[in-house]
Parts: sequence; C-alpha cells; structure tokens
Amino acid sequence: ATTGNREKINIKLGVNGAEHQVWDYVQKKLAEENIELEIISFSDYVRPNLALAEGEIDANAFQTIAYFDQFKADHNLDLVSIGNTILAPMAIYSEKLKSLDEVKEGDKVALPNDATNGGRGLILLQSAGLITLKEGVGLIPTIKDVVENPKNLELIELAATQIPRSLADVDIAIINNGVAIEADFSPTEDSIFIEDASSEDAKPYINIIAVKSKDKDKEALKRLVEIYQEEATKEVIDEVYKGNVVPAF
Amino acid sequence: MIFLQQVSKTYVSKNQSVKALKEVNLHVSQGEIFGIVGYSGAGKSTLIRCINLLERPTTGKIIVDQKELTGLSEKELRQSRKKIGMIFQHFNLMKARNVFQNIAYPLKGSGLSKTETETKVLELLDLVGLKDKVSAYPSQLSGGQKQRVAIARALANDPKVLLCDEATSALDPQTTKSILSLLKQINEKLGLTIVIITHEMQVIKEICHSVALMEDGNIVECGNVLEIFSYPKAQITKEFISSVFQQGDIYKFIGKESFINGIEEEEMLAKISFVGQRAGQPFISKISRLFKVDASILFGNIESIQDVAIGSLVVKFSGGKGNILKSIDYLQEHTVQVEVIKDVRVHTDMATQPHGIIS
Amino acid sequence: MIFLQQVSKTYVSKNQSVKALKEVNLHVSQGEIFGIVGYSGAGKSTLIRCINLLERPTTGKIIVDQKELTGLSEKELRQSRKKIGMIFQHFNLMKARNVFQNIAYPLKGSGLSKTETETKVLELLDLVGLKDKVSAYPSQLSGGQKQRVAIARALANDPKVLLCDEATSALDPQTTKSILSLLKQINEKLGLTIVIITHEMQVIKEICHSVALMEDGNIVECGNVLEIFSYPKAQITKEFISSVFQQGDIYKFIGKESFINGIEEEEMLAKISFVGQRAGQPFISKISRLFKVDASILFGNIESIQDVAIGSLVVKFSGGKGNILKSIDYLQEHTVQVEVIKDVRVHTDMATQPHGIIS
Amino acid sequence: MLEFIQTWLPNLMELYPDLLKALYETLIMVFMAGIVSTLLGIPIGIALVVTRPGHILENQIVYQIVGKIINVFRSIPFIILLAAIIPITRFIVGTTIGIKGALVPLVFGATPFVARQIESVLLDIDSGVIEAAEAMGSSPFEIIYRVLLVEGRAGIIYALTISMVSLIGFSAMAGTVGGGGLGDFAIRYGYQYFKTDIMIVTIIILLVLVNFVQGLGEFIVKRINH
Amino acid sequence: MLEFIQTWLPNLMELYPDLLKALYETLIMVFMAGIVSTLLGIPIGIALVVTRPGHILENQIVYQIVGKIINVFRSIPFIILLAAIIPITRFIVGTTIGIKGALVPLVFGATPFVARQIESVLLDIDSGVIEAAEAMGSSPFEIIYRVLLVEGRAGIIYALTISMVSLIGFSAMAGTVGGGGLGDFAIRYGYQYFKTDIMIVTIIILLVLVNFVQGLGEFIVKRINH
Ligand SMILES: Nc1ncnc2c1ncn2[C@@H]1O[C@H](COP(=O)(O)OP(=O)(O)OP(=O)(O)O)[C@@H](O)[C@H]1O
Ligand SMILES: Nc1ncnc2c1ncn2[C@@H]1O[C@H](COP(=O)(O)OP(=O)(O)OP(=O)(O)O)[C@@H](O)[C@H]1O
Ligand SMILES: [Mg+2]
Ligand SMILES: [Mg+2]
Repeated sequence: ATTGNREKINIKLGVNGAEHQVWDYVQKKLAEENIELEIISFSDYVRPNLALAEGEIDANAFQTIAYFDQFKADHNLDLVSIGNTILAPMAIYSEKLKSLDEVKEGDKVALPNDATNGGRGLILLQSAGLITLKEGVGLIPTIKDVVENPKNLELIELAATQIPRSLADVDIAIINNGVAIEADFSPTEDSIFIEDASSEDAKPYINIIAVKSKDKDKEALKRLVEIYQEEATKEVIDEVYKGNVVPAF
Repeated sequence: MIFLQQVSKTYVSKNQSVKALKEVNLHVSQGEIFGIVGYSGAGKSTLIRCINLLERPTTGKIIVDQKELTGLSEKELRQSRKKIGMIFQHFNLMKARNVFQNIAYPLKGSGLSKTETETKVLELLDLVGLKDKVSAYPSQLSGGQKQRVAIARALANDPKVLLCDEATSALDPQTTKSILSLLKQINEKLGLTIVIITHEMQVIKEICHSVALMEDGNIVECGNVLEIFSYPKAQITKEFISSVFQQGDIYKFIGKESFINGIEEEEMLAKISFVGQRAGQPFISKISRLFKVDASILFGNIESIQDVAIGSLVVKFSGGKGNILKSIDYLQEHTVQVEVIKDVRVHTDMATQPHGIIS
Repeated sequence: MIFLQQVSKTYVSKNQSVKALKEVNLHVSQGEIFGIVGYSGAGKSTLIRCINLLERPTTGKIIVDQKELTGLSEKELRQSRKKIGMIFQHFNLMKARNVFQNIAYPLKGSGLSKTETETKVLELLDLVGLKDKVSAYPSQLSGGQKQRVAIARALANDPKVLLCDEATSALDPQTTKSILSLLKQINEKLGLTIVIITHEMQVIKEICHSVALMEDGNIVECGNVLEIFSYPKAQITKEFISSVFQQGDIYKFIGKESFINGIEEEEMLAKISFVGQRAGQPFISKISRLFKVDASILFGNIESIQDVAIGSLVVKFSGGKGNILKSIDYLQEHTVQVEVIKDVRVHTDMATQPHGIIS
Repeated sequence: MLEFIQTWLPNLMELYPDLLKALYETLIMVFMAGIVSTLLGIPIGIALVVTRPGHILENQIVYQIVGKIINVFRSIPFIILLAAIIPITRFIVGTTIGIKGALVPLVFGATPFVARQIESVLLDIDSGVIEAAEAMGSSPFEIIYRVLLVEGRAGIIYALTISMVSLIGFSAMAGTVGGGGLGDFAIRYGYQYFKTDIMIVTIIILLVLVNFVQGLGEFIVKRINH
Repeated sequence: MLEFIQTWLPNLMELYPDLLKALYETLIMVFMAGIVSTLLGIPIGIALVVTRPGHILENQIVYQIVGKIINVFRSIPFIILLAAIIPITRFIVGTTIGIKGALVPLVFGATPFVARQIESVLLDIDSGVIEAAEAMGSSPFEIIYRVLLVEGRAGIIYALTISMVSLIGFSAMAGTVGGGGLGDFAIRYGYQYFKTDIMIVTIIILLVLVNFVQGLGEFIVKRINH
C-alpha cells in the first residue's frame, strides 16, 4: 500500500521512552510514505492516555493490555487497541540469592510503586508461589490485595527505576523489563525468576498501540501498525533487545 | 495654621504602655516659627509626628491649614501632606537613591518639567552647600551631609508648613546658622510656618517667635520667646534658659574655693539682670561715679534675642557698705534687677536675703 | 596615649574618590579629654573611626596605648579594642536586644557574674537616667534615649579610651551637661582618655583640655583649649569660637539702622576683650571715675573656660573725644584689648582704624 | 578530542542533538515561566507586605486570603498540581502537553515561591523611609512603586535569582507532560536509562546555567549597590 | 457523619490507616530532615555572608567554593540527586530505601535552599551594628553568634518557615525510594489510582500542615518582634 505522492500526514505518538530505537526505525519507514511520525515522550503512565483521549496526541504505545483495560474502565474513555507490539517479561532479581528457594522468613522484596508495574509484580510473586492474592482481584492488584504471605515478606514499593539502584538493600527485587535492560541486566540470563512469555498468564501484559475509537480506521494509523508488525521490525526488536523482549505479533 | 486640641498618644506594647502625650493643646499661627524644647523623652517627636498624622493620636483633633486632618479621607490627607514638609530626627533618606534623586522625590507629580526639577534640586543643594555631592549615595555622606539632604528634600515641594525634628542637631554652628537663616528667610518671604524641635536654645533664641516647653508628655509653658526668656515661670523653662545664658556655671564658678576667697571684707557679689533698653544705660559708670563703688564684671552675658538686648552679669561690688547699698537701690530704681549672691559685709547669702526675683 | 602618624584615608567609589583625611598627625595624651571640631564633612568621623581601625587608613600609623594597632594581628586588635569604648554618630544599637541586653553586650566574657553584670548595667542606666527603660527595645526609645543607651554601652567595659562621635548631639542641654560631667568625673577619677567629636563649642569649652580643628581632611589648628580660645589663629577656629561667644551676632546687631542711629556725636563703639584675671578688675568703674566717661555695655559675654574667665563686651563710650581716647589707652595699658567698631567722633570704622587684634 | 568523547562519553555523540534540544527547551521554559511568574509573583509579594497589619494598605482579609492561596499552591506536590490544573492549562494555552503545556504548571509552581521571596525582601525595608514617603504625601501606589521597589531592588534581584534557580529545578519535572528540558533529559537518560555519561554532561550544563543565572544576579546586585 | 464519609469519601474508610501512616512518615521526614538541614544550612549560609568581600571573615576562596557547591546541589533535579548520592546515602544511613534512605537526599536537597535563604537574611543586617560589635572587640565568632544570629533571628525564623514548607514539597518525592509520606500518598492514590477523594483529603492535610508551619513561623516572628 505505498502511494508515492500522498499529502503529508502528521501523527503524534505518545511513548514512555524505552522503545525509542524501534520507533525511530518505524519513523524512518513512515517518512518514506510521507507520514511524519512525531514521537512525544512522557515520563509517567497517566498522561499519555489522558492526552490521547483529549486529542492532544493521535496514538500511544507504552502500556499493557491489562493496564489499558483498567484505565479505560476507570476513566470511561473511548479508546481501542489497534495492534500488539511486544511482550516484555518481568522478572525477579537478587544480589544475595541464587534462587527463590533461598527466600527466608521476613525477607525484603522491592517492587515498582506505579500501578501498572506494581500490580504485575504482585501477580509475578503469586506465580512464583511466594504470596496469594485476593480471589478475582483482576490484573492490577495492590499490596492491600495480598491475602496470604506465608514467609512474611516485607513488600517495599520503590520507583521502578530506583529498584536496580537499591538492589543491595533488599533480598529480592522485581524489575520490569525495560528498566532491567537499561540497568544492564539481561532479564533472561540475570534473573532468578521470569514471566513465561508463552503462557496465557502473560497475555494481559502484551503491549499495544492505542487510539481513539473513532480514529481506528484512519489510513495513517493503520500504516503505523502495519509497519511495526513487519518482519523487518522484528529484526530490529531482536537486535535492540537481544532477545529480552519478545515481539507479540 | 496648626491647632492641636486635647491630643494624647499612648504607646501600648507587651510589657507596658507609655503615655507619650497627655491631652496637649497647641496653636501655631500662620507664618510663625514655633520652637519646641524639652528633655529627652518628653514627647517632642511624638507631638510633631502627630501634626501630619504620621502618628495617629489616641484621642484629640488636629487641624492644619483649616483642615481637620483627623477627619480627612486618605486621599485628602495625602493632598494636605504634600504641603507639609518634614525633616526627621533620623533623616530617613532613601538608600537606593542618590542625593539628587532623594531631593527630587517629592517633586514628581508636581508638574515640573525635567529641567525645572533639575534647576530646583540644584538650587536647593546650593542652599544647603552640597552641590559637589549631587550624585553621592547616602552611605557615602557624613552625618551632617545627610541631614542637609533631608532639609533640602523637605523644602523641595514649597511647603506651607515645615516640621523639623532636630533639623540641625548634627550640624556645626556655621552650617546651623546658614540653615537657620535660610529658614528664616523663607519664613519671611513666603510666610512658611515652621515647627522646630530642638535642644539648642540658641536655635530658639535665634529664629523662633514662640516656644513651647514640654515635660513628660505635657506642654508646661508656651508663649512668645522674648517673654519666656525674660520671665520664665516653670522650673524646666528656667533650666533651659539658664543653659543658653550658661548661668548654671555661675554657681559652679561661685562654688570654687579660689573664688570665695577672692571676695573680701566690705565687698559684695550680686547678679544684675536687665531686659531691653536698660542695657543701653551706662549704669556701671553711673554708680561708679555717683557712689564711688567699683564694680568688676566677673561673669555674664548680654545678648540680643531677636534684636532686643537681655542679659545678666555677676558683679563684684567694692567701695564700702553704705555705698554698695545705695548703688543697689539706684539700680533697682532704674529697673535693673539685683540679686545678692554673697554679701561679706553682713555674712549672709542669697538664700536668706533675696533682692528681686530669682531667675 | 593615642598617636596618629601621617594618617590618610581615601574613599574610592565608582564615580569619584574622596580624600577624607590628608596625612593627619595627632597626639592625645593619657588622661586627656580631646575635642575635635570642624564643619560637616570635614573628616571628623573618619578620623575617629581610624583610631580603633574600624576604618583602615589608606596610609599611616596608629598607636594606641603603646600598641601600634596598624601592625597588630586580628586577635590582638580585638583585645585592644575591648579597652576602647566608642559612641557612634548613629548609635548602632542592636534592634533585637532590649536596653539591658544592649548595655550588657560588651560585658560578656569580662568575667563578671550574672548579678555583677546586672548591678553594673543598672548602675550605668542610672547614670544616664534611663532606669525605667531597662526592658524597652531601641524602636521604643526617643532619639536622645537611644544615644544615652549607646553612651552606657560604651562605658560598660571600663574602657581606657573613649571615642565619642557626637555623643550628645541629640540631647537636651541638661542631659548633655549631666553626661559631660559624668565623663569628666570618670576622666578625673580613672584617667580615662576621651576623644570627642562635637559641633557644640559649649562641649569643648566645658570639658576638653585640648582641641583640634579640622577642615577638609586636615587638622588646621590643634592645642590647649584655653590658648586656642584666647588666641585663635586659623580662620575656621575664629569662626567656631565666635559661635560660642555669639559674636557673629555682634555684627548683625551693629548692622541694624536703629543701632547705628543710637550712636551719637562724640560717642564711640568698641569691643573690649580680656582673658583670665583681668576680668576681676573693675576697669569700667575705673575709667568712669578717672576719665569721666560713661560706658554702657550693649552686648557681650564673659565666661569661664575651665575656671578661667575670658570674655569680650561691646561697649558704647560717651563723654568727650579726649576722655574716650584716654580711657582706651588706659585699658590697653592694663592688657585689655580694645577694637574700635564705630567712631562717630572721627567718622572712621573698625576696618580703617584697628586697635588690638581682631578676634 | 573525538577519541576522548568516544571513550568516556559513549552516548554523547549519538544523543548530542537531543541534548541541544533539551537545552533549548529548558531555556524557553525557564525564560517564559520566569517572566510570567516574576510578573505575577512581585505584585502578590507586594500585596502580602502592604496589606499586613500596620502597613500602608492594611487589610486583614486580603492578607489572609492571599497568604492562604499561596500556601495551597506551595503545599501541593508539583505533579499533583500539574494534574489538578489541567483544565486551567488547557484554557490558557490550549494544550496540556509539550513546552506550552508545561508552562502553566511551572508558572503556578514558581509564582508562590517568587511571591514569598519578594515578601521577605520588602519586609526588610526601613520603616522610616516609608514613613518619609508618607509624610511627603505619596499614595500607597507611589510608595510601592517609588519606595518599596526602588529601595528593595537589590534584594528583589537576589530573590529573583534564587527563584529562577528553583525554576530550573522545577522545569525538570516538566518532562511529565512532555515538556522536555535538561532536567527531564538528565532524569530520563541518567536515571531511567542509566547512561551516566549523559547524566554528567547534562548536570554540568545545568550547573553552568545555574551559575550563570546566579552570577548574573550577583553582578546586577553589585552594580546596583554602589 | 459516617454516612457522609461513605457517600463522598468512599475510599477514605479503607485507606484511613495508610493515610495516618503517610502523615506520620511526612512528619518524621520533614522534622528530621528539617532539623539536619537547618543545622547544616545555617552555618553554610553564615559562611556565604561572612566570607564575602568586605565582611568580617572575607575570604574569596571559601566564598566562591561554597557558593559553587551550593549551586551544584541546587541545580541538580532532586531525583538525579537521589541517584547520584546513593553511595553517600548508603554510607550515612546504611540503606537507600525507606524513610532512612529518603532522609539523606532530602537533607542534600534542602540544605542549599536553607543556606541561600539564611544568606539573604543575614546580608540585610545593618552594617553599623556589626561595626559596633567590632569596635567592642567582638571576635568574628562572637559577631556571628551574638550579633548576626540575634539581630537576624526574626528573618531566620521566617526563612526556615519557607524552607520547611519547601521541604514538605520535596518530601513528596520520597516515594521514589519507598519513604512514603503524604505527597507520595496523594500522587499514588490520587494520580495513579484515581481515588480523587483520597487525593483531596491528602491535599487538605498537606494544606493544614503547611499553614500550621507558616502560622507557627509567623507567630514566633511576631513574638520576637516586640
Ligand atoms: N563610605 C564613603 N564613601 C565615600 N565618601 C565618604 C564615605 N564616608 C564618608 N565619605 C566622605 O568623606 C568626607 C568626610 O566624612 P566624615 O563622615 O568623616 O565627615 P564628618 O566630619 O564626620 O562630618 P559630619 O559632621 O557631617 O558628621 C565627606 O565628604 C563624606 O562625604
Ligand atoms: N514606638 C514606641 N513604643 C513605645 N514607646 C515609645 C515609642 N516611641 C516613643 N516612645 C516613648 O515615648 C516617649 C516620648 O518619645 P519621643 O520620641 O516623643 O521623645 P522626644 O521628646 O522626641 O525625645 P528626644 O529628644 O530624645 O528625641 C519616650 O519615653 C519614648 O520612650
Ligand atoms: Mg525625638
Ligand atoms: Mg560625622
């Protein structure tokens, strides 16, 4: 679907940073089709959705399905996902322990303090068998939803990017994928426990590209998704993330 | 021009309250130079600050130029204040403005053009002798220089009333004199009414028409300068006047051993006082010839207070008991007051044998 | 006690530099009360501030109590300063401390106990007449009250040297007198050396032993007070002295129409001056009898400067040409100076016929 | 040189244009928000002084209300403020993202700060001088304009210097709404992406900026204080 | 009452204990960091004043160095500061997380602020008074202790008030390292979890706190200024 002399179109895409290199590639490809992709970086997880709903940006790509659904419900927003991007498995790291078996009574656990990563971290702890969450709590639980904590772990909420820095002060830490990579960890190699990318459980954590419902058929946005989901992009993703992030399309 | 009616002012602070003014009444006529004297802490600054309502009196009315200031709106009060110049005890110059700008401050809005303002300011600076400091800042001025800038500023707006709180206290006698004659000149030419607080009786003597004496928040005596200097009533008035005649010294002088011993048998020490024309009479010559007495002047002062001579002398009479008594009678007949200080003839002193008033 | 050697001070600021002191030399002896007078801006404050090195002189040496302050370490300088009290022209009281605390400030570290400090402070407050203001803050004091607190503070540490920059300029004559006698008393009892800047010649006259006259950054005359008052040399000295004798007024007085007209044919107006013992002589009586002249005293002043009489009188002589001339000769023979002001007999005036010195 | 950069600042070459952009964004934000918050903060600071008891426009009500409002804005964490004033932001600049969207919250954050600083400067002006102006019949407006602001000008410059430096700090949070700027750049690359070389370079640039502002302020103060 | 809370503040009942805990954390952080940064900031502020040209301990080198260091800390965004001083934090309090871990960065953030505020207060003290103390033979230390700090005390209290209010703002960022506190609570529940009632209640509590600090400061100043 390449038409050479189309009128120049401008798309504003809100991101949360980590995927810049991949998006730079997409931006280049789109430019060839006279679509100008303007990437706007946000440093939190709230504004990109609100800005999208308010029409300040045309699309965003920073969140998981789980977070997106919850957010839409909470705010009653008319947004839809028009395509998957990647899956970045979250993992548990430790400086002191070699495996989760060594977790002792009262150990300190660091987990991200933002809603989306924090909730995901709790579910990860549950799948590691360390805690139990309230029945039917959904995809974004909070510490309040922990009903069983047999080892009396001390759950410490820190800014996601702070966790690698404070790793020495805790026993185990949950670090989301992007942060771990930036902090020079290789999630697949350095972690002591990692989300299973292929399991059903991981589905809600696939990242998506979101737009306003009325825009979902816009040609330029469609092209955006199409280009992202090309094989060539996959290679870029593999190259950039060295296998620590899995393309989810 | 200025009326204060039953004005009182009480400062209230945590630990105590100070009655700085106690139901003061005062009247200053148009074109008058009115002096206020009194001990430190008597309430002089408070009084003068009440006149332009910088200090709101606790009770009482203040009328300046037919307007009751205590009843005016803020705006009217400001209008009235523009015609009341004030020189502060602590100068209150603006540190961020230089001499020129300080003096030009009140001229803004007076409708003068820039060159007119400049001329005016330079003229004023010339009057107070500070032309070379036109662009100096207050921090670069000596105490007296600051005071002169404050004087120039107060005069800038051609006020009708000038309030001076110790306007010359930091100035040397020459500068004081030139400032005073400047004030007097403006007073005479333009009918400027001046209220002046001072502790220098010299200043009162030289330019004031009337004077009020304050003590402890009250005006204890008030009236024409000449009258008050000639016939003071209140104790404090006498003290202040004696300061200008330096008669406090008389008693110190007399108290000296050497001095007492200087008075011999058949001699007498007396203070003779006279006001006005009497000074022109050669009374010492007269009694010297008439009664063959010798009169040596030991100490004293004859001054002109606003062009009328007034004075007192401490004189040692010798020449025989009878002659001295006759001389004294002669003097008293000619309206010269005689007060005997020490009379060796009869071994009494002033306290037991008063002649005339004690001044 | 205090030596200033070739001390000069230049203030440099952006737009200009001011030579406030020009190679000044000064010596104040132990136990002396030394006065400094001069016009506003002459450099008096700068000079006194150089003595305790508050102002570092641009060049020159300063020696106080055998120590060259300009060569001391910071610490030694502080030690020396503790024995140099200072009273500032602008008081410089600490606003956050009340009267008691201000005076007690220098006593800290002097080894006094709390009750001793208290006794001392109350004693000082009593001396300056402010016992009732012990817990008032500077903002609640009148100008003169602030100055008295500053005086008490300067005396608190029993200094050896006291530097006073216009210490009594805001005080009424009575308070001034009591402060001066307090200073004199301490000076006599404890040998305190005092340097005092003032513009009141009265103050010099009353307590100073020596005096320096400053003009434009120079000391133009300096010496014993009595000598300088009797035989002033520099023009500025004469002006300052005349201020205390109020002789500036003489010429104003004489200038009046009424006055000139009062002088008739065969009369003469003259100023007669005398120093010391001469005052005790009944010279007017003498000439009145000897030469049959009448002498009316129109104006004048006879004072005691540190217990020596000194004075001058304006006298109108009448009684015939020859007699008057003989009288004058007689007076001059008896070391009384005579200066003819107006001589109606021969229609000349002072300027063309000077007798004696012009003072 | 190039070698040095490649060895010690491996990411700098690549991110160099972004760094320049961030510098530009910071300058714009600080400059614009600085001007606006100065223009708003000075009058508010003046109001806080002249309406207090015993001052030239004593007015207990205004004094209390202005003081309270200032406190409200100073006590709300910046990020919450940012969210809370979104409607105001959109109303004023038409958007809530980018530099424009960052400006409004920056102004809201900096103005109360400027106001309190100005207040504390003006409170120190000698009451005698104000009295002298009153005695000369100056109106409250004149006293503000020709006495307070003139006598306090050195202090005001100094206060504004402190405020501008704080504003540079505030602007770091502008990244939240996509305003960018050096602070956000440092946080992003230095804190979030662990690119220490970028962080250090950015901080050095920030330092130069802060020292420039501070130096400029002190220079002006020195010029004013003869 | 209960009904009112259930209707209008649906989340309050549930989060009530957490709110109390957050309040407690804020109080602890502000109190502790406040004390330490005051104790550090005052001497630094004094140093900035007394070493400047013409002052009692004139020392160009110290003045420049202290000034520059202060500027360094003031220009670094707080969150970067937090990361940059991790080794120092760990060295001083043994951990980088929790209230303890938040205290060190808070102190590093607030101290330069306090110092500049103190500086601007002390610069305003009448030079005549300092001169009087010098003339009385006071040592520089005595002048600092018995003149600057005494004459400036009203201004110092006021500056500390401003600083403490700013510190309350700073403490909102303590959440990053798990320090908690009201600011973090408001951000978390109000901003991230959209529990508006909690956000409003938290902000009100912050407001009360700020107004209390400000009021206390003004009360003390009034007591001091007779
Ligand atoms: N800091 C300064 N900067 C510039 N010039 C100054 C400074 N201080 C004083 N001067 C100037 O130096 C000269 C001498 O000042 P000084 O204060 O010593 O005078 P003074 O004799 O004490 O006068 P006064 O009797 O008026 O107090 C004056 O012309 C004054 O303007
Ligand atoms: N703000 C104030 N608060 C409390 N008391 C005050 C205040 N201002 C003045 N006083 C007191 O009121 C009295 C009168 O003060 P005022 O300043 O009028 O005296 P003054 O006659 O001008 O004295 P001076 O000649 O010393 O200047 C003094 O006892 C003083 O302590
Ligand atoms: Mg007074
Ligand atoms: Mg002087």
